[in-house]
Amino acid sequence: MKCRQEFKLTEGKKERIGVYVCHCGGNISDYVDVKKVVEEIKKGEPNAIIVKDLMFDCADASQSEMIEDIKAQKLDRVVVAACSPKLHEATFRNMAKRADLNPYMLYHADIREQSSWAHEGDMEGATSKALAHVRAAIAYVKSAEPLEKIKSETTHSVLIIGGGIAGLRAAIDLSRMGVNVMLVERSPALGGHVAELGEIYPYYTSGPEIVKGLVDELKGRDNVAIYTNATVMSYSGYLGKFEVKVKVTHRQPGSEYSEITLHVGSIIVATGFDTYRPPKGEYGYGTVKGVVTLPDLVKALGDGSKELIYEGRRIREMAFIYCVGSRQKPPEDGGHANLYCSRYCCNAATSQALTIHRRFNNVKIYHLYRDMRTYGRNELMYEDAAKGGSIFIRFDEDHPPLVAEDGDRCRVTFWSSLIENQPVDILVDLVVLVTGMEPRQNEELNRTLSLPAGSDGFYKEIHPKLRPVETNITGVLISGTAQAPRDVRETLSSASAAAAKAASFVLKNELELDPFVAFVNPQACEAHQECIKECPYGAIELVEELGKKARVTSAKCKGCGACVAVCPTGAIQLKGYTNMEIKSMIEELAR
Amino acid sequence: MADKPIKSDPGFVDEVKALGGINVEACFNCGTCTAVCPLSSGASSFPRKMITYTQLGLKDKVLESPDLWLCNYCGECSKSCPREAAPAETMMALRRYAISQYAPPGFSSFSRMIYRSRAFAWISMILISLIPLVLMLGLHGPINSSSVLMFTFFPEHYIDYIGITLGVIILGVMLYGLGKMYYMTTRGMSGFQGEGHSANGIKWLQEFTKTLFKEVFIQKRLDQCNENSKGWRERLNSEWFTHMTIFWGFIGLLITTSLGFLIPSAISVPLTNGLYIPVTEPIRLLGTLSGLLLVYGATRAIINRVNKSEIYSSHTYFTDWAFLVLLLLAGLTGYSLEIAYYVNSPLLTYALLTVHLIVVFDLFVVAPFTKFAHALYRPLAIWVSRARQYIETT
Amino acid sequence: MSTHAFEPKILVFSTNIISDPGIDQAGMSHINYPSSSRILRVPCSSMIRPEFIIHAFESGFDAVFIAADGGDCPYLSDCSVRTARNVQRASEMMKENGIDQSRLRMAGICSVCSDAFAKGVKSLYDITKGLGPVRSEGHDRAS
Amino acid sequence: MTELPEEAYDVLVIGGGIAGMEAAIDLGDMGFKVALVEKEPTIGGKMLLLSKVFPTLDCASCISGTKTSTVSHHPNIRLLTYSEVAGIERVDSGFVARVTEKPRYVDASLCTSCGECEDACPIIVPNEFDFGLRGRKAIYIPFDTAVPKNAVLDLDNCIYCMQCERVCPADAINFLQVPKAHTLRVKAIILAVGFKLFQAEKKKDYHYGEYPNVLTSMQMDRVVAPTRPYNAVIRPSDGKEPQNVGYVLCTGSRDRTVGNPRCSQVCCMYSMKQAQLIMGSLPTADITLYYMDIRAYGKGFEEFYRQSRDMGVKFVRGKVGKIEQKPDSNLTVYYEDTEGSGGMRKADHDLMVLSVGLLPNTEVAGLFKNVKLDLDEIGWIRIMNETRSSVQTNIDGVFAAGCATGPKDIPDSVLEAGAAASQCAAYIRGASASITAHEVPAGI
Repeated sequence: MKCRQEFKLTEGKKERIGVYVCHCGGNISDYVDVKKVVEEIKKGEPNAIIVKDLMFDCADASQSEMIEDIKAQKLDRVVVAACSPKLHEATFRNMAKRADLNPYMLYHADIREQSSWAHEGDMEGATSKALAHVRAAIAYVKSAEPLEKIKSETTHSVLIIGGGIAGLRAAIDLSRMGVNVMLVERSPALGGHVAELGEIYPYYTSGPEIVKGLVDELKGRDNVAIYTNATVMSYSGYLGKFEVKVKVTHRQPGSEYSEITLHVGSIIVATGFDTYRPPKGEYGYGTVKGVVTLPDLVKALGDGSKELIYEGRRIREMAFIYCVGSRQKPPEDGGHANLYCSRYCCNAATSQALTIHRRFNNVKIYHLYRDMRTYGRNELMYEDAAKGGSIFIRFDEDHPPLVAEDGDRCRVTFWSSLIENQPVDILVDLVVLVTGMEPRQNEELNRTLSLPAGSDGFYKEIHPKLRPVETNITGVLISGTAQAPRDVRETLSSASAAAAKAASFVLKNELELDPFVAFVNPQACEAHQECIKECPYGAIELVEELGKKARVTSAKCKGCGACVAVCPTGAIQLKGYTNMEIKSMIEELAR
Repeated sequence: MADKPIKSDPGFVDEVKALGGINVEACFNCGTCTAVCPLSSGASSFPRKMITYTQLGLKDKVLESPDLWLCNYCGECSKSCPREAAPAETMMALRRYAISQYAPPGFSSFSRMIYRSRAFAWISMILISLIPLVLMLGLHGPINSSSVLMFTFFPEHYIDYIGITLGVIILGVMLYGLGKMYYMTTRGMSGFQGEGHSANGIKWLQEFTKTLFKEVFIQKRLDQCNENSKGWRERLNSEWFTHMTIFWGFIGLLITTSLGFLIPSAISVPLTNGLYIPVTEPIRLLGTLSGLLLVYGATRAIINRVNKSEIYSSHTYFTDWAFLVLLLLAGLTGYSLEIAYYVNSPLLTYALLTVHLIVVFDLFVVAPFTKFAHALYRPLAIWVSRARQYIETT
Repeated sequence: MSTHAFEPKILVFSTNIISDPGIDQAGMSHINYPSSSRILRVPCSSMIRPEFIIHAFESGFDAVFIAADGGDCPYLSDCSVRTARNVQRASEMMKENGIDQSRLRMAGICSVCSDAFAKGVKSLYDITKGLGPVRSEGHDRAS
Repeated sequence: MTELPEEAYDVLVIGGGIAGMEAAIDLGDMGFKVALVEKEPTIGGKMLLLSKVFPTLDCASCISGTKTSTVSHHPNIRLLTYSEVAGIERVDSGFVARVTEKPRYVDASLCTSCGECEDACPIIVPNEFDFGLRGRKAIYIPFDTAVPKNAVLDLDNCIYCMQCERVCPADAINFLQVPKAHTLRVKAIILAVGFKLFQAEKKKDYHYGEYPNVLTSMQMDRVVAPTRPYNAVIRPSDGKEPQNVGYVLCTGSRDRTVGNPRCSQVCCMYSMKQAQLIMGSLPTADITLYYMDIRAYGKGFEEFYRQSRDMGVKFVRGKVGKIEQKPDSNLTVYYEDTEGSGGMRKADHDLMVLSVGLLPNTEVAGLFKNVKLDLDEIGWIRIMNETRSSVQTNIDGVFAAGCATGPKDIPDSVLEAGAAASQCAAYIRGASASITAHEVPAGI
């Protein structure tokens, strides 16, 4: 990583500051005595070469005037006191650029939203506040350093971990964008769980067909490398430059495996989910004959026979029990419980019911559910299943159904609040437990990547709405069911979204990041390592060569400054918000 | 959960569907039907719970519930059902089911068959009609073609004998049904059967008379269904009014006919001579007016059904038609008979008499299995339901 | 200095993305709050060093208001926890220096939480007014 | 109408809501030139108007606010607000879109959003951004967090009193503005046209629009938002603080009587969210949700549902049959407590909120002139092959994201926008640039 940061030495030189106070056509000057502010600055600030009040700072003419001033007066620092920086900071930074002034040598002080408008009728108060803000801005630019966006070369390739539909979809997108893709799959075949599914409503297509469709799109693309039987061993580096070691097990006898090293700019984790396995005895699973899980049923439906037969038993009546392994009560005894809803199961179960109704005559299915969560248009599927011979009965968390053997059939006793919890017995040939999704048991990989997981055990994004595919490790992205339970379409969406983010990292050969990152003053650092503990992004490390000093990897730093607050010696600081800058601003604001 | 589990009958839904619960499976138990029902109250839950019972195959719960009969089939529920599950139809189908189940063993399957098979229904109607026809062909007296001698053609006491025999059978069937219904709807309810029964005797009687007056005589519940039509004009056009005309017309005719049986000397002697009864004679007048009401009501009801103007009449079964059509026919043939009699057209009179008697015969034979059955079951159900409420609140 | 003429100076730490827009919003809605407040923005409230807060009191501020990100922080989901911990540390330092700890307040201010901000600053203003200038406290005697 | 010279972009994004903004930013960040067209005078869509958003209860404007400002300052994004797409034609392998920019009668480059004009204007009309809960002037800044933050003059309601022109310190008012016709040549299109709310008037038994204290959920979201119209949680009829609020879930969803049998996906969650927010501002208030199934299916949703119950939000399983108004403007709801003993029940509330469902913006199909955009039975944009791609429409090079293809919550919309950006980029790159084979280690 080459950081093109240049520090100009400004010591000994006299700052040449331009200050522009805006009237905003009266919006400011009605309650802030702009003329007085200008006079006070002129009086008290000898380094302010130019102090002007303008009707509209943001007007084109005013900007041109500022550019002229900067060039003619060789101004090296500018303060603009106007409206909220949210509105025009970018405008004035651009102006500075056009005047060949480093845009970070400009400070935009707010004297409208936070002065004139906030203190109407209090001209004195508003004026003194505005004046303080302008003085603080001057103090800031005095100690400001020119900053450049951090530029970093990136490797033009992305590693995708997991060859299920999420991994495949992300690979297609990236490959078509011209990004090199390396896909690592642990098992011998691609497709993950979807490859095992039968017909999926409402798509009217089977799992293997879905996988084939995606694999076909990848075939013949010369910038994609797929490694099956491969696992990630270790990784190092940062956004733009990750180095990942992968162990590939060979199919041919002889050499058992080989280890390869991949260099990638970003990593997409698409490792999928595990199906919930009910413990022995949960709703008679493993103890009552004829109690199976939904995936078992799906496999049994795959053979295309005319009659529904399961392990020699002709099925005429069956019961689905929902929320097995999902929406469980919080464990009092600290035992294992999945509190979350697995999202896909209601839809998956009703879809299988529809398949059964369509393929076999006169099969009755009792659906014992807690809330039917056939969201969106899946509601139609629920309706169709009901009309096709499915009976839906709601049961309460506190009264789960009981499953027992009854001759060669199963007897299910349930209590439904819809009929005042009177117990009802139904005799069925098969009980299907609609099992949910669980986070993939993948300890080795989790140790290697050290990605944070949420309370539900799935990988955690930084923010579900702002940064939905990014993790605490900049450049490592998550997608698909590794992040949360999802259906096929939603999984494809999140995979493509991760691909977009990865592409934005690696498409350009050079990454541009905001310059507001942490840096360490080695003289002051005493290796307390508080900052390392504080940083959630792993951007800080202790470097032995420098004599045990902390060092920041700018590409990993997000610029929150959490490390700044905890450093006992003040050695670690944030560019653009240095301790010096802040302290001098505080002093001016207090005047 | 100490209760013994109820057994579910997985075939019940199909049975109800065959009886007209056209879309019962579509229901997702949201309760809108109950919420909009003008008659549902905190104590009686329908139609939603009835539908849930049906979906779950809990037929005994259905038969045990008097609530089934509280419904007046106004159609509000079907109009507002978000799944278009037509709850009103299911309620209707469940009543058909109940009628068949309350009937004595042999009649039970007969009634199920006439609901389920249109062909069977037609054939049985024809066969039933053959009985009076054969009887008339075999028993009729001399045919006087010069002047109308009705009771020479078919002696009145024959009519009485046949009528009484038929009446006893029908009454038996109905009493059986009522008894079974009473048994099913009240079992498990303390205070109805076994101990404490007699203790509430007077209260029961009070409730019974209340029921009789409110629900049978003025049919307050049905009027509630038309709660939006408060003006007299609307009332006259309402279902309630149609129903009242049919009801009172029928009762009126029942009374006149019964009086004819009970005091034959008062009427039959002058009748034998044909022309001696003046139209103003009270019983005669009652008969005429009742007939008018009946013809009016039946016609209106049929028009409603033909127009399918309202949801409540948009799904109609053979048995629904049968009762209405027979009612109308009975009325029309009755009046035609009188006209033929007055214009002194002997052959026409004899023919119309035959037809009239066949229609009336049919009407009585099928009564326990058609919509007429509700005339017996509904008041009982309302009474039981009131009594239940009383028990629950005390 | 007579106490009734005393105008407490309040330093407000705001954050670029979350609370500063909230404070802007107060101005836009013309909700008034004490004009003796001064606003200093940082990227995230978790970067505020306790030392900054002490420095504020040393420089003459009578109170410090931390307009924290709360749960909306774009950098850290546990931003409030970290900020609160730092504020706690600052509070302890204030105690050591003999500064009344009620001069320091932290509140989560979202990007449209103008009411909460104005109320928070006003009540801090009132409290500080009762306490008198910071220079009258032990801190001055200690230094 | 001023005809402007043709401009070329890589991608045209139609719709400046959260999905459109996200897609535009993603593409812009990848280096593509994007034109973003929004028909309202401001971007941010419906999300920007919301209070806090589930399941994390972060404030909507904190999230979409960063997006709106990114969009407005992004070097690769050309933003056209108050502009409507008049027609799109497929030309060669790309598209030519004609976009009409409506006159604001305010020079956006001069306007400083000071609000003087707004204060001077004598005309008050209902404010569409507050869903009619309060008024706005004929010349107005749509709302405080609007981007771009410029005044706009609604000529339909203007009486030409010229007060605004007189008071504007920047001389930005210009009555002589005319519509501008933009012609945009683009390689691909992303449709992010969002949704319409179900018109609650159609559910006659709930008497929305007739009873003052029956609100829609969108209005309620404004009432509880920090930028709320009344600056307090109060009910409209008499300004009283509601103490007993009821929510009718599935208003206009899962309901064949109004022609929408589908579930709207978000109503359960936003209703619970509002319940929690109301409890926050009115701790003594009772909140009851009348529901059929609680669809808390997303990440963290079930936990949110449990939290709502723990907070004391009442959940009654039963759809409300009808609402009646009492003389004191309180409301009686009729429902069946399907989990209780059954039977018709009545409950009194002083405020009822209808959790209205989401319906499609079907006009989008009419934008395409020489190609036909495929919609599904309800009118949402149909995705060609959902098991292959979640965003590809039936027209090559046209992608759809967010609620344009069906109701969706914000996290899903954001993800889908990212997906659309990704596949759009893949489409453009795959179509134009030849993919150079990079040296890759041998695979299978």
